[in-house]
Amino acid sequence: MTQSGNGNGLALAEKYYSQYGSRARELKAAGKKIIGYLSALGPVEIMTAAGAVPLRLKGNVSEAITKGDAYMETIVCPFVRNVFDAAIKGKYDFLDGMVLPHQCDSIDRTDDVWSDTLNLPYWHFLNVPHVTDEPSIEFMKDILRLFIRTLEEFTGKKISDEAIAQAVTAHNENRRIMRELYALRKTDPPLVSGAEMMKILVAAMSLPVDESRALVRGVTDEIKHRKLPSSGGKGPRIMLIGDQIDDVAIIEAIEGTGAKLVMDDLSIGSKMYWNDVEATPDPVQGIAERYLRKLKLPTTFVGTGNTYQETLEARFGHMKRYIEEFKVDGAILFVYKFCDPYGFEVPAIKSFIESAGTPVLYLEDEYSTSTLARLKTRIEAFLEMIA
Amino acid sequence: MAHALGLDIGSGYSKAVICENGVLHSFAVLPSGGDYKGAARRVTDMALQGANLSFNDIVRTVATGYGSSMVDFADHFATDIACHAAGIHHLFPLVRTVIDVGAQFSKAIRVDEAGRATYFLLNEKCAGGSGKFLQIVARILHITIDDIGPLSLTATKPVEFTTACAVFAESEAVSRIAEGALPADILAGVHKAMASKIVNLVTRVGLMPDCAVTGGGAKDAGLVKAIEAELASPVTVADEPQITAALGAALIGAEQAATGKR
Amino acid sequence: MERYYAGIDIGSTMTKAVIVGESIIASVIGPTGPEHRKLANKVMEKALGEAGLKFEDVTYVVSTGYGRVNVPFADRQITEITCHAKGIHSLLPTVKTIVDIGGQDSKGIKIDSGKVTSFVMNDKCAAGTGRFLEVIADTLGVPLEKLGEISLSAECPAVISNTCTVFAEHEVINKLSTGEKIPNLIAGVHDAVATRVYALVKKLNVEADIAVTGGGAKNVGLIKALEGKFGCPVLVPPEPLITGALGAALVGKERYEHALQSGQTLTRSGQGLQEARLFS
Amino acid sequence: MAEDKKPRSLATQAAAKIAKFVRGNMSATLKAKEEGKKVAYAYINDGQDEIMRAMDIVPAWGESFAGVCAAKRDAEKYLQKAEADNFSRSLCTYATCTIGFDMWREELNGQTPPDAPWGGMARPDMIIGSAQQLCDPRFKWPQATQHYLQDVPVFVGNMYYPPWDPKRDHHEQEAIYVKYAKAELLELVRFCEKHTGKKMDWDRLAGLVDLTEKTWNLFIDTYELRKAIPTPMDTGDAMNTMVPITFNLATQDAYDYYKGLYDELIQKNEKKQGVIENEKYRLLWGAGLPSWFALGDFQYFNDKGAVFPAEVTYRNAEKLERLDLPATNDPLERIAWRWVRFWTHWYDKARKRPGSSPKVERIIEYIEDYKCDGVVFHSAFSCRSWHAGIIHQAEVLRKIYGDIPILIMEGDIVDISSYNEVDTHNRIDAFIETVDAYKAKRS
Ligand SMILES: Nc1ncnc2c1ncn2[C@@H]1O[C@H](COP(=O)(O)OP(=O)(O)O)[C@@H](O)[C@H]1O
Ligand SMILES: Nc1ncnc2c1ncn2[C@@H]1O[C@H](COP(=O)(O)OP(=O)(O)O)[C@@H](O)[C@H]1O
Ligand code: SF4
Ligand code: SF4
Ligand code: SF4
Repeated sequence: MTQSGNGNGLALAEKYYSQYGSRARELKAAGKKIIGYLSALGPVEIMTAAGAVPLRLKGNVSEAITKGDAYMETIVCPFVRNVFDAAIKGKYDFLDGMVLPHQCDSIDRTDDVWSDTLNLPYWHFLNVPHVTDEPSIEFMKDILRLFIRTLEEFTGKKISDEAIAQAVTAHNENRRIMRELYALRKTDPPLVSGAEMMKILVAAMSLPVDESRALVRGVTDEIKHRKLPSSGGKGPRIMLIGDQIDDVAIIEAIEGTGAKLVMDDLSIGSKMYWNDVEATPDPVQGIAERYLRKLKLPTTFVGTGNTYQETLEARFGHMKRYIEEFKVDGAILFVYKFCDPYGFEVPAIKSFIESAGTPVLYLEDEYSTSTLARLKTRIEAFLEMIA
Repeated sequence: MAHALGLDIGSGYSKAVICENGVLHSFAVLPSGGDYKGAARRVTDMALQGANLSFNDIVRTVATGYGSSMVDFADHFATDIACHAAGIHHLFPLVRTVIDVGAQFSKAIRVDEAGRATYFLLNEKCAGGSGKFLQIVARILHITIDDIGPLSLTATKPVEFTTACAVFAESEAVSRIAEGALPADILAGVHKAMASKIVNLVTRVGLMPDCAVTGGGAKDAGLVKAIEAELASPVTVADEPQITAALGAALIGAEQAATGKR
Repeated sequence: MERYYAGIDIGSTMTKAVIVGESIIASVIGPTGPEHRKLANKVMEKALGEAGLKFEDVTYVVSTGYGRVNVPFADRQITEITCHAKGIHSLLPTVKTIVDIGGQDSKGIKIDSGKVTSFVMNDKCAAGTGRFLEVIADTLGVPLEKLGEISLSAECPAVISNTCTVFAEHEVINKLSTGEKIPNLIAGVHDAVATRVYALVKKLNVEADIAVTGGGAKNVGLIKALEGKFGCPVLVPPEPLITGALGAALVGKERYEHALQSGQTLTRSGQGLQEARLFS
Repeated sequence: MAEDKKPRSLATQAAAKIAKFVRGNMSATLKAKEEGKKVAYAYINDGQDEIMRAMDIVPAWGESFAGVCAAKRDAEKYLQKAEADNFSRSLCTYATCTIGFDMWREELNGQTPPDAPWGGMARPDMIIGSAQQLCDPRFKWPQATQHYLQDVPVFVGNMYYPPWDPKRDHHEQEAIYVKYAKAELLELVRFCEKHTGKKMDWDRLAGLVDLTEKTWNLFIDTYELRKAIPTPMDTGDAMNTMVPITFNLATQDAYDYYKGLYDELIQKNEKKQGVIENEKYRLLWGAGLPSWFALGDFQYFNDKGAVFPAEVTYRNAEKLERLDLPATNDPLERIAWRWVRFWTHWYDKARKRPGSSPKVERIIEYIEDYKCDGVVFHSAFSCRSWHAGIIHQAEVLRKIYGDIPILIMEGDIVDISSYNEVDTHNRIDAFIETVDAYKAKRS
């Protein structure tokens, strides 16, 4: 167990952020099985129940892709390419296995590139559907059960329903505590900066659930005791929307101008923490529903509304609620190039949020700091515009 | 004496080689400068002068390269891939992998024991990782192309170059300078970025020793060193790497003349 | 006593300085070299000379443009988006849409009473930027300033299909050597740039009047091509290059005077020109 | 656009008839209103053809529309329209081209934009997408379209097949996938019933399923005639003759079309009439949708003595006997099985060769059956579905099959902006030389 609650939570988050995966490496040395996964669709409850340590993989935005392009086309989304590049350069050489959820074409179509190149002992492609109707829930349960079975074969241990139920409780608790921390961003100025928050989020996704919970608990306690500065709430309050943004570089570009990042709709952030798994008699049912229906990713088709407006509300309504709760002045929609799921949503998201009176800056870019200089001008101009 | 003329009219440079019975007799190199037709004539005249010959002494002319279609006096046209393969095979028969760094494209070519290309890949659609990239950076640094190699070898801490775009390379170079980076370190950084792009191509065609670097880029000792480091294996460079394709063209011409092929 | 405000716009290609009092009293344009700081000084010194002022006479300095962070003597940095809006509004108050074609990027800016309401910037390659034109001018051996004029005599613009500047350059060379006429080529290049810029700016809800600023605005051929795309005439300020620098000076003036009125003083960078030179 | 596309001379009469087919499909959507029929935006290869046809729903194919725009080199205006509303250039250009067209038509209050190729497509009454394994745009595109056609109901079903995993027997998973696909097809039937006000005629559906299967068989029989040396038809033609199997499945017209093509090829083979007179090189089109604006490149290959007797692209059918489908009386279940097995029937074979994969196994089979000397891939930047993973396929192919010449061309399906004919032709020249070297070595 990591020590926390003794005032070093932020320092610990900083450490796990800057040495990403170091804790998993330690746990591996201590005999744990480490399973890497990509995207918010990785069912961590099941991996936890299997006794493994789930590690969400990230790349390195300040490192150029040098090896990966020999294996993977540049039309694959830059996030996936960067993580792959990091993986073949050995950043994750301690992994026992990986699970790739069917999130998007960039992941689906490179499944064999990953598995053949990395050649890990355990490999699983989790074929998550894109639709949320009843048959899809049934199917999701089927493929989750298959996933459970392959994990059992790999670890040689049965994964009981009780173990899954326990893992569900642990992850729900982890989410609840993270939401508590998020609540500290509602003040003006927010008690916790966007950059700090990013480091905590990243650190959390690299830890086993108990350690993540302890870390976030500790950090929250520390931050709660901060004093709100009497002045200084002047910069605009920003929400960041996107998929896998897991580095402070862009946040520092935002906050460097005096603006404050107060909320996100990121797949490593609120998307992950805003919806719990319901404790159902068959625990797989609750997990299937959470990942397919509650997790608001652009990779699931939602067509429940009778009118288009209702459909939009179902897809993006939560963002409007964030804007109210966190008093957001402007939103930045950051989409990676070659990302079809997000790319096709841009006009809809933009007009949906703008119709509520919140300006949106849309950025399309690489997973890299090399283009940040150009982005900065846009971000700054946007902030000047809404100031 | 049978003389064959090989012309490589590249987007950057025009090269002429005259071979006599399968042996290099003379050569010339000239910037193409946009006028491929004129450059082809001028570089031919230069090579003829160097060999003390007139055009009537040439039994066969083979042209290759980006602007080769402009050469109205050629008997035959060959692709630069085939010419690089033939040229390098003549110089170094053991070479199985050729890396050509030209002005616009970089290529990786696999060559068989008969000097024929069996597989090749090019960087496409983007001029990143090509000689152009370097030219642009050199211009910003106010140094001549010939100085790039020697200067970059004095680098102590290469600047991490993240931009792949030849045009934006310019602004990245500018900001690096503004940050106080030394020209040598910038060049070494560019070399490193280019080398990793080039080596990706090589990985894809499959590296088979021996490996040679050709084209104008091979004259750049810094780039060659970076490629070696990235490949983790040594490479061969000819004395005049830039004329490899022209040499290959001349050799193809000589062969065709010998076998009476039209 | 009259107050003076300076704006300095460090573009990727050109550095521009403007000093305003009640009106523009000096404006200077020079090339941007690799060493921004030194050049910023030179251009600033020249502008001061033109205005007959010393650096100490200037109340507030705002830097803008690509190299804005590299101006030690500036008191504040503001993006060129905001500055262009401000600058154009003071010159041509009826303008609602700005198209800025600079050396490294092109932008579209929607303004409402001098305030930015939305904007777009190109993010792809060098296509659709002034750099593209520079490269082509260089290739064709035509002075940059002559591009526009020459293109006006084109009979039928050549089609340039490559977007990548580097490849487009070779396409132009190729076409040249197959006998395509230079005016047609240049007109084709203008058309290609105008097409990219138009596609970019169209993302805004374009409203007349439209103004074109930046170096690209100095090119009559490009202006003509743009007018063709927009289907209406566009306005060009007398010296389109200085719009950003002028805007910067005006933003400085506005902020400073606003602060004065509310009884505050703005903190200054404290770096004089001398110090800056030592620094570089 | 100022630049005209080079006309390609087609080898078969059947291919020359395709323009009429495509035009017919487009005008059918415009005529549907008069005939009291519903028009649906539909997406190819979704396994939904029989259901739509059985409900008298007229499909309007965005992929066909965008392909025609591209072939006429007239897509740019639609792409720009979409780009203007923040659709990235890196997104599927079939989708963005069609969405651009939709946006324009809405601006004109439902009137077809001027100069729409071949009269354009009708405004749909519904959109029927499928979030199947094929690609993300198949469900994002319908959703994005609805942003402009807000009153048009959208259905998206999900049809998956078991993922390839060399270590795992897929047969045990097939049942799950079939059950799911069947359930999703039933959802589609319900959607169609709701929006047409008609009930499904299950016997008619069963009849159409039979017709489709007959067409699949005939299609493969026809294409296998291309094994002849010299080959009577190459990929240049097949990019045309794919239209009925892709857009007109479950119609008698499609069946009749292949009957005609079959007869034509038999005749050509009897006369030993090849695509080109002196067939020197036989190539396989290994993967990738073509650049519709550059179909002339096939002619260029032909001019160099190269033909393509086979292609992976648009070979959207298989001999039924090879799929070994379980017997069933339920037409939906039949479609589901056919759909799943179409993808998985390569798996067993691939598992037998260590390091292989189904995609590569398929390529090897075609290389051998059609006696090919080289493989050409086309990598289109805006479509990840077919084009991400090509490098890997080429690598695996070379690893397990040997040093067969491979060319990977880079381009796009619709977006002409990065195409360069001179470079492409140079590339082809050099490739032909490597094929020549390969052949010389093998003989
Ligand atoms: N002495 C040199 N040092 C470094 N680079 C050089 C030198 N000479 C030529 N080059 C590089 O080689 C490139 C031209 O190579 P070349 O093979 O002639 O190309 P092409 O055939 O495409 O014209 C130029 O872009 C330049 O960057
Ligand atoms: N006299 C001129 N005629 C035509 N174009 C010009 C002229 N002067 C400058 N330009 C163009 O303007 C560009 C520089 O514009 P500018 O707005 O100063 O850009 P930046 O701010 O990025 O330096 C150059 O790339 C060039 O294309
Ligand atoms: S950014 Fe888009 S393409 Fe990339 S992994 Fe996420 S959803 Fe997939
Ligand atoms: S990134 Fe640069 S070099 Fe590459 S295509 Fe664009 S302009 Fe050309
Ligand atoms: S398969 Fe490719 S081309 Fe077809 S719709 Fe999907 S992304 Fe577009």
